[in-house]
Amino acid sequence: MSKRTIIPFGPQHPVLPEPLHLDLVVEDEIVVEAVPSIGFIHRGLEKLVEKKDFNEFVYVAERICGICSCIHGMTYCQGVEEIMNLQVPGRAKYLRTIWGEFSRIHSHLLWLGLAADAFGFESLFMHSWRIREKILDIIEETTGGRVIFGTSKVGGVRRDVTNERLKEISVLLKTYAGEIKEVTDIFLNDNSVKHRLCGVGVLSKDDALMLGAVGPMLRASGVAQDMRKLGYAAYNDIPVEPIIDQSGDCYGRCVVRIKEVFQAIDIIQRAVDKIPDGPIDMKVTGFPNGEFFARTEQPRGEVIYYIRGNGTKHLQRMRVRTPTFANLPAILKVIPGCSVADIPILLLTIDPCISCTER
Amino acid sequence: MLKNDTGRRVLVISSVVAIGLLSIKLLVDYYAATVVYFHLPAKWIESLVFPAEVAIGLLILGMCFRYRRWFPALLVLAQSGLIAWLEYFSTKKVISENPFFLDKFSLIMALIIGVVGGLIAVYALGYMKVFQEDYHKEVADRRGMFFLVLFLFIGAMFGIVFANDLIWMYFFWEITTLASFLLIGYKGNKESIDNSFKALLYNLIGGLGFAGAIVYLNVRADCADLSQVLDKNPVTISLALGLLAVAGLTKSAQLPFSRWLLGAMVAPSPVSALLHSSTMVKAGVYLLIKLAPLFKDTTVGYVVALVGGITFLVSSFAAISQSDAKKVLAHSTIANLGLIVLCAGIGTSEAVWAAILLVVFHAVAKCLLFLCVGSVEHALHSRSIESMDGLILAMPKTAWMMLIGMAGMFLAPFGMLISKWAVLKAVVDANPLLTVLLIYGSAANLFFWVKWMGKLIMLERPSEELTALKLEANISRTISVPLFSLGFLTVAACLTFPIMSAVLIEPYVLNVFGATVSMTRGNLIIMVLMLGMLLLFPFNLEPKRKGRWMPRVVDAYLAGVNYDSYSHVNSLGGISKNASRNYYLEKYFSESVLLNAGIISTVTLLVVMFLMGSKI
Amino acid sequence: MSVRLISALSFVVFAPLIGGLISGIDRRITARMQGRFGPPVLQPFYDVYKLLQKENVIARVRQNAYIDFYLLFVIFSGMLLFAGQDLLLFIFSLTLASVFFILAAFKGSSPYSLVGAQRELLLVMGYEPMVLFAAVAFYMATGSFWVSKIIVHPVLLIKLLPGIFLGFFYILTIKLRKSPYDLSTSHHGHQELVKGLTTEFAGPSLAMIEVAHWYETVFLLAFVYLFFAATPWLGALAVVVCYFLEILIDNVFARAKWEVAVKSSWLVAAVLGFGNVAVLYLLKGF
Amino acid sequence: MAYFKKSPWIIHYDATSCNGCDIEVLAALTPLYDVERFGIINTGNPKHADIFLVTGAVNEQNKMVVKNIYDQMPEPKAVIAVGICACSGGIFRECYNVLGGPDSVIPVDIYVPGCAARPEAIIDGVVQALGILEKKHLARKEARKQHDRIAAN
Amino acid sequence: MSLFAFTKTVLGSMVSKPATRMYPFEVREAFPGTRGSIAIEIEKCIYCTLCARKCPTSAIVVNKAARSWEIDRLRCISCRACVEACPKDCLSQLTSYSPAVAIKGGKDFFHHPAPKVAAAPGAAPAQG
Repeated sequence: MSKRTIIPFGPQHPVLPEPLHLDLVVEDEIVVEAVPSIGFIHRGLEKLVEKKDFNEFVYVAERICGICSCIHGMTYCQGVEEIMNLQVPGRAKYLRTIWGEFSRIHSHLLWLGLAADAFGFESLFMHSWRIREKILDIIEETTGGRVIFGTSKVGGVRRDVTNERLKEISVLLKTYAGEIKEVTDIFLNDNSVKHRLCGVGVLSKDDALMLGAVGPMLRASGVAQDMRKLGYAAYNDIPVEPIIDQSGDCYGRCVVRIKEVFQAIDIIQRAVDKIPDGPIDMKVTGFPNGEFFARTEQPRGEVIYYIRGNGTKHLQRMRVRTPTFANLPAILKVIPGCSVADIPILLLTIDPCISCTER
Repeated sequence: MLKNDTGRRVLVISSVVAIGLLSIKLLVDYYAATVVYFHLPAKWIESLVFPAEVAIGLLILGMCFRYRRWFPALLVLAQSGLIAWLEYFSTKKVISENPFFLDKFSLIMALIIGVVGGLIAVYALGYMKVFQEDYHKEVADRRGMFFLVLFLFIGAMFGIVFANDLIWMYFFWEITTLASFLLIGYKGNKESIDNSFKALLYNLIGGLGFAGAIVYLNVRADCADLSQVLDKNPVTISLALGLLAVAGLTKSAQLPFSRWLLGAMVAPSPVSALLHSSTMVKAGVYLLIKLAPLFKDTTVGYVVALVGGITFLVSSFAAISQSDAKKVLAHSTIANLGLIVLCAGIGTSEAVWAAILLVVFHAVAKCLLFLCVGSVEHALHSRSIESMDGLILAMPKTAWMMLIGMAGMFLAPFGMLISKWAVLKAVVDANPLLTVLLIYGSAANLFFWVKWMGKLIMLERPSEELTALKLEANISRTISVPLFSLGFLTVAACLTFPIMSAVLIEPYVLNVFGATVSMTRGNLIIMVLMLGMLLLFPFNLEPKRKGRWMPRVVDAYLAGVNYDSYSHVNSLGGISKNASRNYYLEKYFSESVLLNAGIISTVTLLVVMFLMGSKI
Repeated sequence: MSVRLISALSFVVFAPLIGGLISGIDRRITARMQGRFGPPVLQPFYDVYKLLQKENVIARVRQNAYIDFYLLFVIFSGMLLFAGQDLLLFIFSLTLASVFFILAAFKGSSPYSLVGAQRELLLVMGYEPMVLFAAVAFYMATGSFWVSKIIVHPVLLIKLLPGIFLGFFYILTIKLRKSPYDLSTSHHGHQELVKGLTTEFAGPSLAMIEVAHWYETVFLLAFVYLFFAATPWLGALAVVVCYFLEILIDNVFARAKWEVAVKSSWLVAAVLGFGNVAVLYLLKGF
Repeated sequence: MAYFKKSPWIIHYDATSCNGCDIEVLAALTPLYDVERFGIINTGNPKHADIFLVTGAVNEQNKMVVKNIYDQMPEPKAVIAVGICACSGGIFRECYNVLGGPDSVIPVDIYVPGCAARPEAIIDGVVQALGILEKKHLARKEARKQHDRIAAN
Repeated sequence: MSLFAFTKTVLGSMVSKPATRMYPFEVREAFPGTRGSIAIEIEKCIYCTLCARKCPTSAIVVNKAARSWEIDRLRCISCRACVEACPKDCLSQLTSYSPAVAIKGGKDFFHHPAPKVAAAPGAAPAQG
């Protein structure tokens, strides 16, 4: 029987709101081969550095992705600051950390909802997103935007939050943590969920390393790698222990993300306790001249910004390596042999952000 | 037989018409009769039986020596020895008083053999022409021999259903074995020869059982006729009953003997049709149904019923994993015969009524399907179901006949389903625990038929491309006429089954059991209503041409990357044609695993049967 | 006869109204369970009216013919049940309707529609045994396959057929297309098969599928009622409780894979269905 | 009586959006905004949908996808461009691979501004599109009547 | 075995008030910092064009000679760059978003003719 079913999966597909295309070659319900195709969302914004000056490019960087917006902007700024040797005020660093962790919580809750949707658990999706709205409220209140924070700028941040409000938010998060736990417990304990997650798409530690997986995908395979250990922003003062899981399957990735939500809440609370007073930005003069690899930990994993300036107001080169791009080979490795029904959840466990990937 | 085409054509068609008319005449003459016995015109004919049997034996032996197969040879020697001992050395040989008979069941069988068998012979004319001239040029043209054996086969079947004397029946029984052996090996290549010997081997096992039973009945029970056997107390002749059951089970390809029928797929399609629908396997179930009254509430009966039930279950499951059309049909035949055997084993009036219905409907629909697959095979040069997508446009006539045949096999309100309804009722009344085999088997049946139907109607290529194939352009009338007649018969059998049941089946059951069943009037009306609605379906096919619900054809949904409705832009930027493969679930319904399990369980059952039988 | 005819005809007329209403209440309750406000109770009717006014787009010319017959035979099956006819015929007729639905999806011929058809076929294969066991058990308990006889049977059948009832409840999830077994097509927006079986159907044809589901809901609940027919109020209560439980199950389960669906329904049929039949047989036989 | 106002089903396609608008479209389905109150269902299948929500601008590779989806939708249908990118290309207007909003490929009925468009704004946009749907339906009906009249004569 | 684990939450939300904000009928007051659409107090504007130059999407066009300031609402990404750049604080960001429109290309046009020095103070009410 040489004949096999070919399912064109995406770019328009309700499970994956983003346009990733896969040619699935299927036998019965088992996927034999998966050939990916990207480019449906490619805009070519790296070339925009030639048209926008390096300060203006922050707005573009923030819009590389609407989910990881904050950290994209922050990484870009950190890269430029490094080239220009700017010492960003402490308060700005702490605020970046706080917002960064907020975006991690919001991204992970969003992911939990989408994952629930991918395995057909609609009410879990709804409840995850119900709680996410509360986090979004905090974000909107402090930054002015729901998904595009718009707080980054070279040399600091664009908004300040009063210490009183930060304290209140810290307390508020404690109550939200309880609500989040109610939902995440279902992911971890419910058998019908486990049936869809456990043992699906197992990625061994060696494969994960060899194929260059990053972020929760890598950590779920037992590799303790977290860019926050580099100590950018305020992570020098607030040490982070990478959360790892040994199973390497979808369940493991789910566990890692859930634990990271609570870790992020903890980091925010510690940052609020320690945040120094002072200015939130500094004056930036001159143009970047030099190159730098900025690496940070996004909710999806390590993002790398390569920035090169030549002393003019336009950068000479800007290049982004996004976590989803790094994770794609790994997920394609585990797809053959799984069933069609597993495809959505498998793709989702890398938390795909095609918008970042294709830019 | 004439060597040239036209001569053969005239001869075959005229003999088929003659056979058909004769069987209808038989029906007209005797439809009111209960049982009629016939004597031979002269005594000397009787004495010819044994020499003829010896001749058959020698022929088989010759073939065995030629191809160096020793097991069949041994079996032939053994059974000939048994019969020879009975003829010449035993003092207990009973002389049959009524060597031939005729009752309503044999009338039904004669009608099936005459009409369905005849249509197959006509079809074979067209089919074998293409077979020899276009498709299998490497096979030596032995069409003369082919048709001779074909008619011999049909003749022998008539013999079986009219024979009362067991020796005569055994004689015809062996002829069918020989004929099937010759036809299966028609192609003459290694595969065919292997499979023909496999069929021979299994059937000779059955033949040995038959011979043993004859000897036992003559010596221990003083009876030579089927009618006498039926009067006996089953307990006293349980060994003979068991042996006859084995004979019936082998011939009807039940587990553990079913492999021969699967192997017989190598034969040309008309042969498969013949083996599967009107002859051969039907001889086996005929014998079992005849013996059904003796099976009721006996160990042998239970075992036969269980073997039938298990065969139904196992074969239905095994059919799921097959993509070869003929193999699916073969498994389905075995499964349906299993149902008949199950009914025969139960042996109640209800069950026998259901069993006869099954025999009738199965013969017509299955024959239709085999002939269709034969045509499709010649047109597509493939038997794989996977290659049959869009057949509804590529070969509309054949495809529609196939759909009717399949609907006839499993869908309400067609024949097989009426019968299944009857079987279920009969089984529940007799022993509800047996329903478990029936119920799971039916579910599997539904699965493999519907996915095949779906394959025929789905369109993965533009309709213009399919119609341009013109696969049916020069279909000969000798092929299309049998197809359409059988398609018509499948539907007509449904409509006329109340009459058939009232005139033939119910009186027969009443005569044998003293009680009978029939369908209630309400159910009949519902069935007719459903059939009426279904017959409207073809008229509904054309979409509306105007008005608010006039459809607009757009591309099929391909996640947005349509190239057109039938292909999409693939990941490499090229164009991929749509392709889909049915589910075969080999992991769960592996043929070999299932068959092995079936064989082990049924062999165990048969061993238990003989152990218990010998004690009594 | 006339009573039966009236009953059957009133099924034809009122079942879509009741079915639509049930579906509307279902959607409202589901929304509330998800912490949402939910659509108006009459929403399913709005949807169907709208679909009837939409354009009828098709992918393959003759695909809608099968849907017409799907609806026709669904209605016919329901009429058989409500006219008190033979339970087996009802089941067979329903199977015929499902076959038409599946063939319609085959005719649709897009990859998603085809995979949906295969999955639906697997599901039908999964639940078929349990339905047949239910019919067999009813026969054993009441001595008749006729619904008209079953419904006037004086004994509360649930007492004799608890296993059958549980088993039937189990496959009800498949029949009502509720999570975890909404594999072949999903009322939820997001499914790996997009819309599976119904992918290629739009406008009026989709409306017909929707209406057919309403009919199905009604006679499936009527089937539930049969177990309690001796005590009507208990029957009504059972229907309500069963449906509510289905909604709850819909909301607290992840979608299962087909292996689980088929294996578990066969297992349930074997243990609960066949077990109950065996017990009945032993009780009657000895 | 037309019921388009009471049961608009949507399909969403992410052209080259940054995900910001996409997740806001999804957020509109979730408990806080719950667009199912208006009968809105996210069908994910063009053949079931009445309203096509496009987020992001159109690029060289996905213009055929947008076109295909639009073509496969049954009449009457409306298109809503959600977010600044879909309205005008936004900040990516100058990118070499951005051809402009979806209106360069298909007719767009409603433009919903915002970066990212807020769920409330999306709801407003859909409500406006309902009127357009209704109008298109009536126009279709009229056209069909005329067509039938001509055919009858 | 942990099935039906979600039952408590689900039943809980069924009996309690839904989280839904009945949007068109019930509008929540926006957070003060929310970045909505851009507004201008045209009287204060000096037409320095700083905002237009800072705007990353070139949504703002300022014409010094005609004393006009216009914004394309379908281009504005609410980034607040103009507001931060404005030297006279005449630009402000509202918390409300701009409405959906059916026709593209319409720009919000603000024009403040130069006050006529010669105009008598008493004439103004008559003009209004």
